[in-house]
Amino acid sequence: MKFTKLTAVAVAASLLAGPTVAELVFPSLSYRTGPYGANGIPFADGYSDYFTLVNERDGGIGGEMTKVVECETAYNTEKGVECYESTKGMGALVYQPLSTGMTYQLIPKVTADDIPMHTMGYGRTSAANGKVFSHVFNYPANYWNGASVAVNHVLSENGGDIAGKKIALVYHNSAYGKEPIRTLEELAKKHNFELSLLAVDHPGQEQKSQWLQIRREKPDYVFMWGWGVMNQVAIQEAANIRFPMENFIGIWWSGSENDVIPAGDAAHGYKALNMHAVGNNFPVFADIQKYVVDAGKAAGAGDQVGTVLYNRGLYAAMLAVEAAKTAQGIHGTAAITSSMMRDGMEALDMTAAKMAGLGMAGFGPEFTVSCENHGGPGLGSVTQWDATSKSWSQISDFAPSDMDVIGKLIAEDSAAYAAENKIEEGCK
Amino acid sequence: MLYREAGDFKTTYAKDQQTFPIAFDRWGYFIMLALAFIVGPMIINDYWLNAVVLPFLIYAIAALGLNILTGYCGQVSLGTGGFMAVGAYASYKLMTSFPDLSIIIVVLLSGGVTALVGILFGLPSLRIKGFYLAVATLAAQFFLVWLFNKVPWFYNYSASGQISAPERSVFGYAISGANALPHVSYLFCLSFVVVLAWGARNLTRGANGRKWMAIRDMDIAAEIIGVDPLKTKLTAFAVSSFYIGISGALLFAVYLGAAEVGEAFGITKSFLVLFMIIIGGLGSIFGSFAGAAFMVLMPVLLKNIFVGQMGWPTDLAAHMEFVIVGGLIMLFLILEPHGLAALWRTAKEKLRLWPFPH
Amino acid sequence: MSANFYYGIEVFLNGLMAGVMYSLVALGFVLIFKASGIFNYAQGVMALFAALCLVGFQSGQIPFSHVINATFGTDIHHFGWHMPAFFAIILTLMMMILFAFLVEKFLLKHLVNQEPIILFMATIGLAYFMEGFGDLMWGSDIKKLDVGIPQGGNIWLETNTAFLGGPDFYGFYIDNLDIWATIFAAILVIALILFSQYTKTGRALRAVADDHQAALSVGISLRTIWVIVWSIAGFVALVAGIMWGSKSGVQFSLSLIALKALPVLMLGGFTSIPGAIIGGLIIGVGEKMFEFLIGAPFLGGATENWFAYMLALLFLVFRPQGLFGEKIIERV
Amino acid sequence: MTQTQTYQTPDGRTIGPAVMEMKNITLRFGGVVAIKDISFDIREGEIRAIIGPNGAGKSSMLNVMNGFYHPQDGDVMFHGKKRGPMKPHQIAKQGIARTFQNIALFKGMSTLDNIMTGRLTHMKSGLASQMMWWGSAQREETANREVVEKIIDFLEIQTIRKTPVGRLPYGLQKRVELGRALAAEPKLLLLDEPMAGMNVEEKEDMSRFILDVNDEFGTTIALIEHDMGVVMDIADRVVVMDYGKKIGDGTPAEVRQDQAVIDAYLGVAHDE
Repeated sequence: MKFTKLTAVAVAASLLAGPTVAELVFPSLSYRTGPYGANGIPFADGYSDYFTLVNERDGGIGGEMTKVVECETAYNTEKGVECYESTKGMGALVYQPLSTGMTYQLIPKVTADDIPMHTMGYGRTSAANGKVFSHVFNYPANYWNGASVAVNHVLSENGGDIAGKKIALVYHNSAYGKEPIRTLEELAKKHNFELSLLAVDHPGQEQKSQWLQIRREKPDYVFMWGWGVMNQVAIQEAANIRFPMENFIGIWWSGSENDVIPAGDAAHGYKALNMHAVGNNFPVFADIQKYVVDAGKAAGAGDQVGTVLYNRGLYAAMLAVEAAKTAQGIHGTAAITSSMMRDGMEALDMTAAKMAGLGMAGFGPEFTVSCENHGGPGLGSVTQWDATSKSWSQISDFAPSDMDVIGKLIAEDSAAYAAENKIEEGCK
Repeated sequence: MLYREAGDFKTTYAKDQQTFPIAFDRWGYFIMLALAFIVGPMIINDYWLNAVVLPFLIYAIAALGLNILTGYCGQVSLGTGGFMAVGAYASYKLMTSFPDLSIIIVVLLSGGVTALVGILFGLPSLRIKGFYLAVATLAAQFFLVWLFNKVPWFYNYSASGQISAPERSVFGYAISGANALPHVSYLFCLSFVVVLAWGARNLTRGANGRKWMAIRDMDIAAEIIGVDPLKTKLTAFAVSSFYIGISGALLFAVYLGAAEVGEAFGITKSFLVLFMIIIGGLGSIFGSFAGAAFMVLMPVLLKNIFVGQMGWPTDLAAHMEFVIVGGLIMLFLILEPHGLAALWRTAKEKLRLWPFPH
Repeated sequence: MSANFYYGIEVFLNGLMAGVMYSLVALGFVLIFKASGIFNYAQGVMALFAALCLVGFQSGQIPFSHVINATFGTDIHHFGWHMPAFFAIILTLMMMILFAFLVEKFLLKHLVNQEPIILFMATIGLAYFMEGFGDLMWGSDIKKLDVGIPQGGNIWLETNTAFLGGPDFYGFYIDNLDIWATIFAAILVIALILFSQYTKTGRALRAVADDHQAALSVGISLRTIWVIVWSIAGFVALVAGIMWGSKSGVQFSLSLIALKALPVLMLGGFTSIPGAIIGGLIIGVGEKMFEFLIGAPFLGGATENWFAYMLALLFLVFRPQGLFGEKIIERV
Repeated sequence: MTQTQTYQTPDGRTIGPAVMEMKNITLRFGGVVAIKDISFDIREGEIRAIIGPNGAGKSSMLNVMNGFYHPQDGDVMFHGKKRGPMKPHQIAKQGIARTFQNIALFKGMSTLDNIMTGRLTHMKSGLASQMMWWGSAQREETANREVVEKIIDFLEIQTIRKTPVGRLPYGLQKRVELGRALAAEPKLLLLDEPMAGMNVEEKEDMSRFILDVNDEFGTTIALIEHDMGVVMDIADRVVVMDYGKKIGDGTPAEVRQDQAVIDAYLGVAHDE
């Protein structure tokens, strides 16, 4: 076994022009092609640009240079496996698989290989329970938080009372799209609003039926768990039936420039959730311009800087770097291993001061991670699209979600997983 | 003369009917098997096993299945993805509801279940033919995917429709779940491949194979000389689905470990497997393997060349992959319309004369 | 009459409209299959490619800029002009004709007299190639397509029919885009019919469709015919691309609209232009009504995809020759 | 003229009772009448020819005999039993084999495999045993292979055993098709224009084979030809059809005398 492991490293390294051992390797399982490529590009750019920045500006993390190994998955789980296998031997510190499907199949693998995985705003929600999912982290917020944040936003708009209101959920008819349903049903009971579910089949270019139904039923609010082409079509159709855009709220994967621009002015006022800041008026962007883009070291064309998904990639990278620093602190060595990285992530503490120090004050919520809670506090914000200035703006600060509802669900689901796979809960 | 047929006479019909009438082929085959089983696990590393060899083996089974239906019986099907899904979900339900059931039994049963579903969706083939049937099988594809997505019972009511394979083992070695050893899973799949390929070969060279090919070549004449079209076509659908179901079960349980129906068993799967058998060669066991190898290996190789060696941006590399794979497919068809299997045959013709070209 | 009854009618109307959109895609398949017996898997990708070119020309994007930038480290993206839709369309048409020519020269020419399955496979290869090529040429980001076709519910119709169904009926909703699609489809079909009836090439086309050998024997060059047919199919693809593109923006997924056309083909037959239209309408109405009456209320929705195929399947089981084919008498 | 008692032919073959009787067969396609109220019988061991100009309805008659077409009126009796509504493949299993006017071989398969398909009605082994190539399956395969090899020797096509039939010349393909029909060891063998499009030698070969088949295996044969020539020499009895009607029936000698026949062929000739 040992022998083959070594050859694995050797071969993989030779295959992908492997790094010198001293570097901190952050694989990026990006998808710049395929049906969702348009969304994958900015995230991947942001993710690797931040590491480039760290190298150029700070000379790496605690003196250790970072290296981003990018591997194209085209959002296809089988390519994902190939990418994981080809990169894990290279001293990968943390995986960011960017696909719920891949997350599910990597959960057992990373646990066995002792490599942490960060699924930010996607993946298996119940992984928030670190006592079961020791190597999986999904801070700062997950889908169920998202659902609750959306409801809270509606509550705040209606003075805390939405009894008898109608809320429709338009969702991508897949595992991802079905995630919020349980939570929303619970919340519907709690706040007794009326919930109606409209499934849209992949890829979702034809949504006439769903939007005619919405036009008939006249819900007060429409939530959307959409992905890819479904988003653009949904927003266009909503505009077509003249549904009030400010009552149309999408999850963070339905809230990028890509989703609203094709609809043009019609999309004005459309809202989407987010777990980090939008726009590029943060000091860090000046650095990126200076050290990365102008230096011609940008991962992409550089035209994505400041877009929602670019920022998400940036944010994910920043959290990874901070976790790495924490890990270095804990273990007193700069050259950390994946297992040390896991400890770092579990002990991560994002304070306002830290973010300010990075020129990213208020870029994301304040939160701390613990073994019991890999999911963070589940804070989320609401952003709104301005079609005239073609920009998103954050219209609420990072608000908490209804954890006493969600916590219960997380406990249930993780317990089920633990039972199915004979894991006894506990902290390392 | 490296490769010789001459002076290789048969004294009994039984001998003449064997799979490799030519001694050279026969020994080559046995040596290959030995290598695959004994040397393979030693030299192949985890990366190649998990990322390339496992999918190759599993898709080879699917290709065998589809080739039986399309290549031998002439019924073009685009329902492969759906049938693989049946296999996968059957195995998941079996694994979770009977934890003590041996994984081997589970896989075989999954194949059986798929066979039944296959027969059901094979019924229209009696009246619908050619491309119309191909499109008709898409009904199976879309319906099955929708069903597994819609009915929570299939994924044990988990919050998201994902199914994850629990750990199961053979002779104490885990072949699914977190602690599965690549080499064990490899041998596990390899055994299935060998047995199933051998079975396919026997089926296609015997009475059944002739029935299938008769239907393929001229269904009316076949019926008049006493071939029951319905029975024959349904047998083809059943056997083919059995193979495809097994590959689906292995894909889920051994290779992916977790799956979501729309994502893992979507329409693209159906096309992928169809590409495999057409590139490899319709109506050829070897072709099924060649095609699977081509479709699995080619992207990985190209990626490693472009990204690994030439250091291109991954997206350009991926686009280039499409261009090249597409180009190659067209090139092959122009050079040899009947697939890699036919190319191989011509190569052998040449080899027979080597090193003395006339 | 209750509001629901009128909503039923509304769904029916929208079904018709959706059907037209499907027919637009199906037409391309039919044209090529009729003239060359090729089941052109690449039709969807052609629509995507056409739309990509259109947008590219319109916004003055520099082709292959990504590749150039990657290889030479340059940073070029746009010519900096904005081309009027009309010229862009003309340019795109030329592209499609060039494409047809190249396909014939480098692919079909070498595959004359091959079995259908081989030709089908060739178009699969072509589809792969075009997917990658299109992305290399124009990049894989989502682009807004706007050639000035109005979108959104038709207010006139809405306000003037609102009185029908009482208070909770808001009048018939029909998307202007769909109305335009219908008009274009109508023009397209009429043009095609006129072309095939009254022009020499058109008659040649039909001759080839009826009997290759005969056509060849009277000296019609199959190769020119193929170029022409593929060009026309390219044009149809462009129209489909524009219609679907303005719904969803131009992106990879546009190539998936082909899947929406297949049940239409089963129903209408691979060789009949009217079949493509009627089939499209039946599928459109069928799937929308099913979703409205049964799918959404009882089956949890999203039934359209498979229902379209089931509908076509059932239809074929009872009438294997399709909508417009004659009864097949088998002989030996 | 349907005699029931067996009798000896001049060349010493025994002609038994009727194997198949056609009773007042009428077949229509839509409005077109292909066969109009025709009756005749085929007796065990004889060579029965059905002749007539093109479009006389001969092939349709053959298709009725092996159940590919179902007549609107009339009965088909096989071994004295009235035949109910049956599918062609069931009828084949009853022991009726045939060849086709324009060859219907299985292009993708070798000569050997094509002829082996003729044995399918005799092979019973199950899927499982075939999959494992064990016991019954392999025994069956070998046994039937022996039968087929006899036929191959009989038809003198040993050299093309493994050749894909697509590559064979027309004459040989006809022979292979005959082989495929013989392989079924039929009680009644139907030949649809076995000599159509052949040159003189090929025709002579073919008629020799037909006679030998009838001689050595005692196979009852019904064959269709549109030119009288060769047929008259090999047939025991001849049915003459024209425009879907039976215009003559009897020994070649009798038929040659028949005025209606002469008209149909020589006299008031109509374009073929």
